[in-house]
Amino acid sequence: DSGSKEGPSQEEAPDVVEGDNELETDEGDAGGEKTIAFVPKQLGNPFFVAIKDAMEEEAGKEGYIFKTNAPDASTEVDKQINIAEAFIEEGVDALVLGPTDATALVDVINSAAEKGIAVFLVDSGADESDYVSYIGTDNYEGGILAAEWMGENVKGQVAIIDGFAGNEATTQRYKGFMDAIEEYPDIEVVTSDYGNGDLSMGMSVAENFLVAYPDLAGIFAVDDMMAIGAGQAVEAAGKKDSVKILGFDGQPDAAEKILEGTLDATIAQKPATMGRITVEFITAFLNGEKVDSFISTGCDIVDISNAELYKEWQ
Amino acid sequence: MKNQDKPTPIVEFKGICKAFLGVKALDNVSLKINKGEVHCILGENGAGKSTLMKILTGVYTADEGDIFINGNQVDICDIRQAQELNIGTVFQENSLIPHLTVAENIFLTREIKNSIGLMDWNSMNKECIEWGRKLGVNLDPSITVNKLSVAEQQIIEIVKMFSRNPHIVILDEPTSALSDSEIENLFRIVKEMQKQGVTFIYISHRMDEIKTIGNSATVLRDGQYIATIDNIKEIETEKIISYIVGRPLDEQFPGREAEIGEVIFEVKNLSVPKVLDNINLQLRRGEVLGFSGLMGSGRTETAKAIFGALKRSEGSIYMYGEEIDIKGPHDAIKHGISYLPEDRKEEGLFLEKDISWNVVFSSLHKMKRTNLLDMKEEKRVVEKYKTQLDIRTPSIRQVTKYLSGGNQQKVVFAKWLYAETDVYIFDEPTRGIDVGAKSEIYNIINDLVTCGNAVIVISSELPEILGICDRIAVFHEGTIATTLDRTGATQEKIMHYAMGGDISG
Amino acid sequence: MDKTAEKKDSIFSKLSRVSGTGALLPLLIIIIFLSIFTKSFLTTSNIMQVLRQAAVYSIMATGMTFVIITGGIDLSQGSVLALCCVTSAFTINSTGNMWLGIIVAILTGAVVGLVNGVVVAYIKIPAFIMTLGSLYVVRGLTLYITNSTQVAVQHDKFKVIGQGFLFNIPIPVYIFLIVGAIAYIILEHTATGRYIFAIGSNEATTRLSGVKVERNIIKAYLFSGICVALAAVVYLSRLSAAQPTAGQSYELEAIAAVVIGGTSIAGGEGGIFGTLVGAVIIAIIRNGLVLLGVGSFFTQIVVGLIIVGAVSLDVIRRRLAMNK
Amino acid sequence: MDKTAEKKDSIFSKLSRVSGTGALLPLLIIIIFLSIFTKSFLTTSNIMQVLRQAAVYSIMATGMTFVIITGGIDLSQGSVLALCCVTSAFTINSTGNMWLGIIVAILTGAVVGLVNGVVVAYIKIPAFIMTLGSLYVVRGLTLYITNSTQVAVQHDKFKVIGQGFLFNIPIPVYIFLIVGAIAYIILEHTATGRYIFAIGSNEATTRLSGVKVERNIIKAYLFSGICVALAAVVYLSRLSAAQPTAGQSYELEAIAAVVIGGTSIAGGEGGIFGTLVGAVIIAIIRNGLVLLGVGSFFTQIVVGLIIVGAVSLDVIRRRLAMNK
Ligand SMILES: Nc1ncnc2c1ncn2[C@@H]1O[C@H](COP(=O)(O)OP(=O)(O)OP(=O)(O)O)[C@@H](O)[C@H]1O
Ligand SMILES: Nc1ncnc2c1ncn2[C@@H]1O[C@H](COP(=O)(O)OP(=O)(O)OP(=O)(O)O)[C@@H](O)[C@H]1O
Ligand SMILES: [Mg+2]
Ligand SMILES: [Mg+2]
Repeated sequence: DSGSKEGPSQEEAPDVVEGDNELETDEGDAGGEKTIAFVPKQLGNPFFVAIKDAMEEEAGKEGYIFKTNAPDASTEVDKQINIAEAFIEEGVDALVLGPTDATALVDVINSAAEKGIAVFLVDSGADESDYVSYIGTDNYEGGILAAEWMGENVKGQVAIIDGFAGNEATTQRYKGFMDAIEEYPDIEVVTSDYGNGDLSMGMSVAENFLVAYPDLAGIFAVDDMMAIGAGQAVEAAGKKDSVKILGFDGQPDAAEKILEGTLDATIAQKPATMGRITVEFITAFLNGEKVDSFISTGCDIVDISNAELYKEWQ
Repeated sequence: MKNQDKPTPIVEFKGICKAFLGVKALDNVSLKINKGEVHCILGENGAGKSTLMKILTGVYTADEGDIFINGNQVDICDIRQAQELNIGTVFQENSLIPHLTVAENIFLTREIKNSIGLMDWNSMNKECIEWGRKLGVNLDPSITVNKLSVAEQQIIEIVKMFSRNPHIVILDEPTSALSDSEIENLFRIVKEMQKQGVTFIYISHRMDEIKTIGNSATVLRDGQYIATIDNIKEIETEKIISYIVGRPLDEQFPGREAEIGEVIFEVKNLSVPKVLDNINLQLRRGEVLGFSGLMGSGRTETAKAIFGALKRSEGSIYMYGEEIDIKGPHDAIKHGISYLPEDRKEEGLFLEKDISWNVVFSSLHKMKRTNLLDMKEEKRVVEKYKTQLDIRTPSIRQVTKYLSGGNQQKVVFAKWLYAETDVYIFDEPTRGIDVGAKSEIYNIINDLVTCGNAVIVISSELPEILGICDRIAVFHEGTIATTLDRTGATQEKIMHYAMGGDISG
Repeated sequence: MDKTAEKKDSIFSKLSRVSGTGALLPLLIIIIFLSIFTKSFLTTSNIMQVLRQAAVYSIMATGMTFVIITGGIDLSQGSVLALCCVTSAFTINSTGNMWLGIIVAILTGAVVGLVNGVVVAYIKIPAFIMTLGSLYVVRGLTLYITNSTQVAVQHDKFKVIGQGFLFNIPIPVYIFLIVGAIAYIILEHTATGRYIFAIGSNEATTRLSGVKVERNIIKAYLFSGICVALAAVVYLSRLSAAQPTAGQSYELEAIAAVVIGGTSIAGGEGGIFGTLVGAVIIAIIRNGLVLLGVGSFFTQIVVGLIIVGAVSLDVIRRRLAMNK
Repeated sequence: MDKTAEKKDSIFSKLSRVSGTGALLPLLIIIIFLSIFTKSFLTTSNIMQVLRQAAVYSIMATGMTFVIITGGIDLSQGSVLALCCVTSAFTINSTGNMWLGIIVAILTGAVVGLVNGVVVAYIKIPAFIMTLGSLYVVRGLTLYITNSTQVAVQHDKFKVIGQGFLFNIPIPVYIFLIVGAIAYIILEHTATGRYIFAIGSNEATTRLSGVKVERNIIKAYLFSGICVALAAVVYLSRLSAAQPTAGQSYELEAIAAVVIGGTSIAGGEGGIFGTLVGAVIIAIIRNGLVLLGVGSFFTQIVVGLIIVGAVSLDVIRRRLAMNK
């Protein structure tokens, strides 16, 4: 679906550039610095914090004022809109969103663009709207990658620990995995349950899986937190050798666990890269340069062979 | 005793039975009430009087038996049906809504509405004031009732009931919180309405009232019908009491031989802003000191201020000549002062807890072995008080809310007796208590002073004050107007000082 | 001159008797603070935005006020918000008729409210428990019927409800003022309102006065359900998409608005005016903290402190008034 | 023979007087149901697992029971769990001493409990409000000090607490039984316990009986904080990592366990035994529904229904007993 987004935003690009010019005169008058505001889904998740930290560091280097605020939970779509609206009201120069909902954020994106604010999306996309660029991972592709790893390394029964019910990103991973796993007749997906992105719940869910399916050969957790939990459950049950565990995100903690052997692999995203590229794009765009409307920062498979590299967010 | 040729009674109960948790509150009770009478229902605490009335008003449904109104059998399943039958009630328990105003309470469920269906406050307030005037009281219709004293609330309840123009009126101990003048007022209205053909069912433990207002009476004991008295004014009080308690009662105020000793307790310059002003008093070993006065004269406040339950702005308290520091009830108890509150349900008891729990509660340190409570000791102590105070209950594990008023009061007494303090303050100790239990309570008080303790009794019943106290402090608007000796005190003298008469008069 | 003084006094004392005026003080302090320390807070457009943001919470809180005044609580509000959004979105998408969507939302809210009310009133289990149960059941149901994916709404006019303006004032503001006004009239000027207060004040004596207690308890929960449905309509229209996970823990914000507004959590006391002020306070704080550039962790800390602070202020004020 | 009958009767009647036996019936029904319809439920290893999963909740719920019996509530528990995990993890990582970590966790829980208790007891704001405020403040603080990243614990022996076994029984099970037993003794066999019941039953009478009400309210919240800290130690040891977002809405589960166990949400009545049964019921349901292969949306629906069902059953049972 990334393809469909490219068209419209390129068409709208001239509009935004006009707005941009206005802003530059503003800046000239005030003689001050430019402001970047970042509104992720939430800041209770290290993944988003990694994006924020990278963005903040990069913005500092480039001399921007960097502001951030987020809803308490990624389900609070309206609060994210409220925060975005406050930043728009304040007249920031660039607004970076990690949309909690692809549809709901469209109007805010458009109204920001209307006021001449350059809108960038990171990590999650949005429906057709006037944003400049989307920098993220294709979660569906990531799911396919996960299925490929599973197909090549595991035979038999596989269970899935899903994220928060209704979460778009994890749902895409789930779908990608399910669609691609069909190709591997040796694998039977026997069950799935929600672990809400929580370490402890991931652990409990895995424990229950192990009882219900004694012959289980693999677990795919759609994020690393739950994968770490599942890894501990498997270790405690003494099934470390018979059950393979695959996570998603590429957290430093997960890399550690892979090195320790409690996790087998994870699909890494690159939040730090996302953050840095976003700031680079903002600078380019504000300088009147043209930027791509979609950049995939890509997914990698992390296993024992390359885990050392991922002890820092990539 | 019954007359066959009388007209059909306005209310008739036939074979009413009602049991709670195996306790037979009413056992095959039948009685008739004639139109236009004031019919008293008499009996000890727990005899089933209130229960019978609650069956008539649909609060409870009878297990067995029928009710007839004007000769027609009726089936009253809820209070609204009783209201439709023009039965008006003042319940024993307060039944006003604390956060609503006087007018809102009086007009609850029959609000006056304006043309677009909204509440018409003006009309309601006006009518409210009018009803108050009819009953001889000044009402502020827009004040919330939780700001009123118990007595004022009781009056509002009576106004509320009369304003519904009932044909049958049930008054369940309406005077327990009223002063003499207010009682007089109430009786005036009752007589007036009686002339208009209204029938009254009247419940009270005060014999003088029954003689004054009643025409006929029915006596219940232990849920059973005992007797009907057709003309109450002609029968001696002793006879009525013997029906009620099932035996002749020797003396209402038993005498005592307590030796009055040295001063053991003293209060100096006690003041609470806006409520109490410079209260001074002394209490001797073996003495019963009475607090008399009108409603709201500050007797309860004095007691609570001494006990540390009310913050005092000034004043010092001495025990055996030494000043003691009372910051809260725990200090008071530690120094040997106890206080039995006037509202036993709200301040004296844990209604949801059993007898045993309540009795030992203030003295848990006494039944500790190591750091844990000694349950055997608890049982022994409570059984002892059960026997000593004759608490009538199937078991000390009975939840106190299911006890009758008198027995509840005895539980609170047991709690403070077990605390074994030197000075006891009893606030309205016999409010709502039957004649039999009253004299038992007087006996408890006598025993206490005989053992060398000192007691303060707060009471609104003048005969009681005169009957049991050695000295009487008369309160007037937050001060002690005078202190009278038992020998020189009369009802008239007390009233004179209580109403603010000067010392010389 | 004397007379005018008297009149002023009586107006003032009348005003101070309206429940909820206690919350005006913290509101004022916060507004002054933000006006001084941020440049964009006191602009018309920002104020309008804040009011629009307050709409969803204040409509929910209006319903919550009824329930809390009866001495109950409605923990299911957040879940019901999501369910109403979803049923409404389905209806609009399948029929293309936004009015039908609104009606279905209201019916959904009413049904859950009715069930809550009937169980609380007749089985007499504590409201906290019943609505905690509904919180789980309704959320599970919502996830189940959507298979936990969001439902985008395809209807252009429907957006107007949440996003449109009338005379430069956002439409949600009208909606919350109208709902508030109706609730105020019901509570203060009808018999039902008095019964709702009476039940919270003392249920047993209310029954002894001949009030049909059960029926009025049910009415309060029904009203809460309907308010949530109206909030859901505004929410859905603003977002154009129904997420089955929407509204989680919004009941806590609604409760916070109610108590900041001076309604007693024990029932029997309170009012709508305070609730609206409370909802606006919360919205302003959230907005103000963004404008102040405070990070989102601090937002949580400050929101928590304000909840406790506002209620403490109210409690202390009353205690002082008592001692006067 | 007659005598034995009498004795049995008295044991039975004594047992039925222990608060919480009402919850044994639903527990039994659920166990029988699951034993019939799944093959793996009634295996030792599964039962042990369920008990271990119940540990964290039941320790929290034990503390919650104290607070609820005083007539209060502690909504901050979930947030405090996270804070305790984090402070403990920091301590263990920086000192390498697990005992120090445990002490710091307990101190953290105690401090928050103390603050909750002092404000509730002295300023007399409703517990619901105070702890709702703490919920936000503590969470914000936790996110702030961790910058919202998790803290992995580097300590091998520490793991034993949450993951180890003793005589084939998981260590967390011992912990929750010991905490439960201590709490039971405090509540039923000490003066403090009686005072806690008394405060929830009738605060005015309690005060007039010479009890220092404030001090005992504070004790209850303090105990709740300490229980949460102990739960946090188990939790942290089990996961070997402290997440700043841990424990969200765990307070609701704890409350659910308490009320399923027959403690009255209005205060004054209840007990620890029921709470432990309640926590086990919830853990069994979550486990059982997975074994049954039921989707997780249904888990929420079933948990909701069980909460309402268990309490309704209890209420109805009592009402029938009254009419007997
Ligand atoms: N709701 C109830 N549940 C259980 N027992 C009750 C209940 N109400 C009354 N009883 C019991 O029924 C009996 C009769 O009580 P009732 O209140 O009718 O007495 P009464 O004659 O009005 O006494 P008093 O003079 O103290 O008011 C008592 O033993 C009382 O304990
Ligand atoms: N909670 C309260 N709020 C406001 N006023 C009160 C309160 N309690 C008592 N008062 C007022 O204080 C005054 C004295 O109180 P109170 O009626 O208890 O005195 P009393 O002499 O003990 O009379 P009583 O016979 O009623 O016990 C009265 O005017 C009463 O209305
Ligand atoms: Mg009675
Ligand atoms: Mg008094």
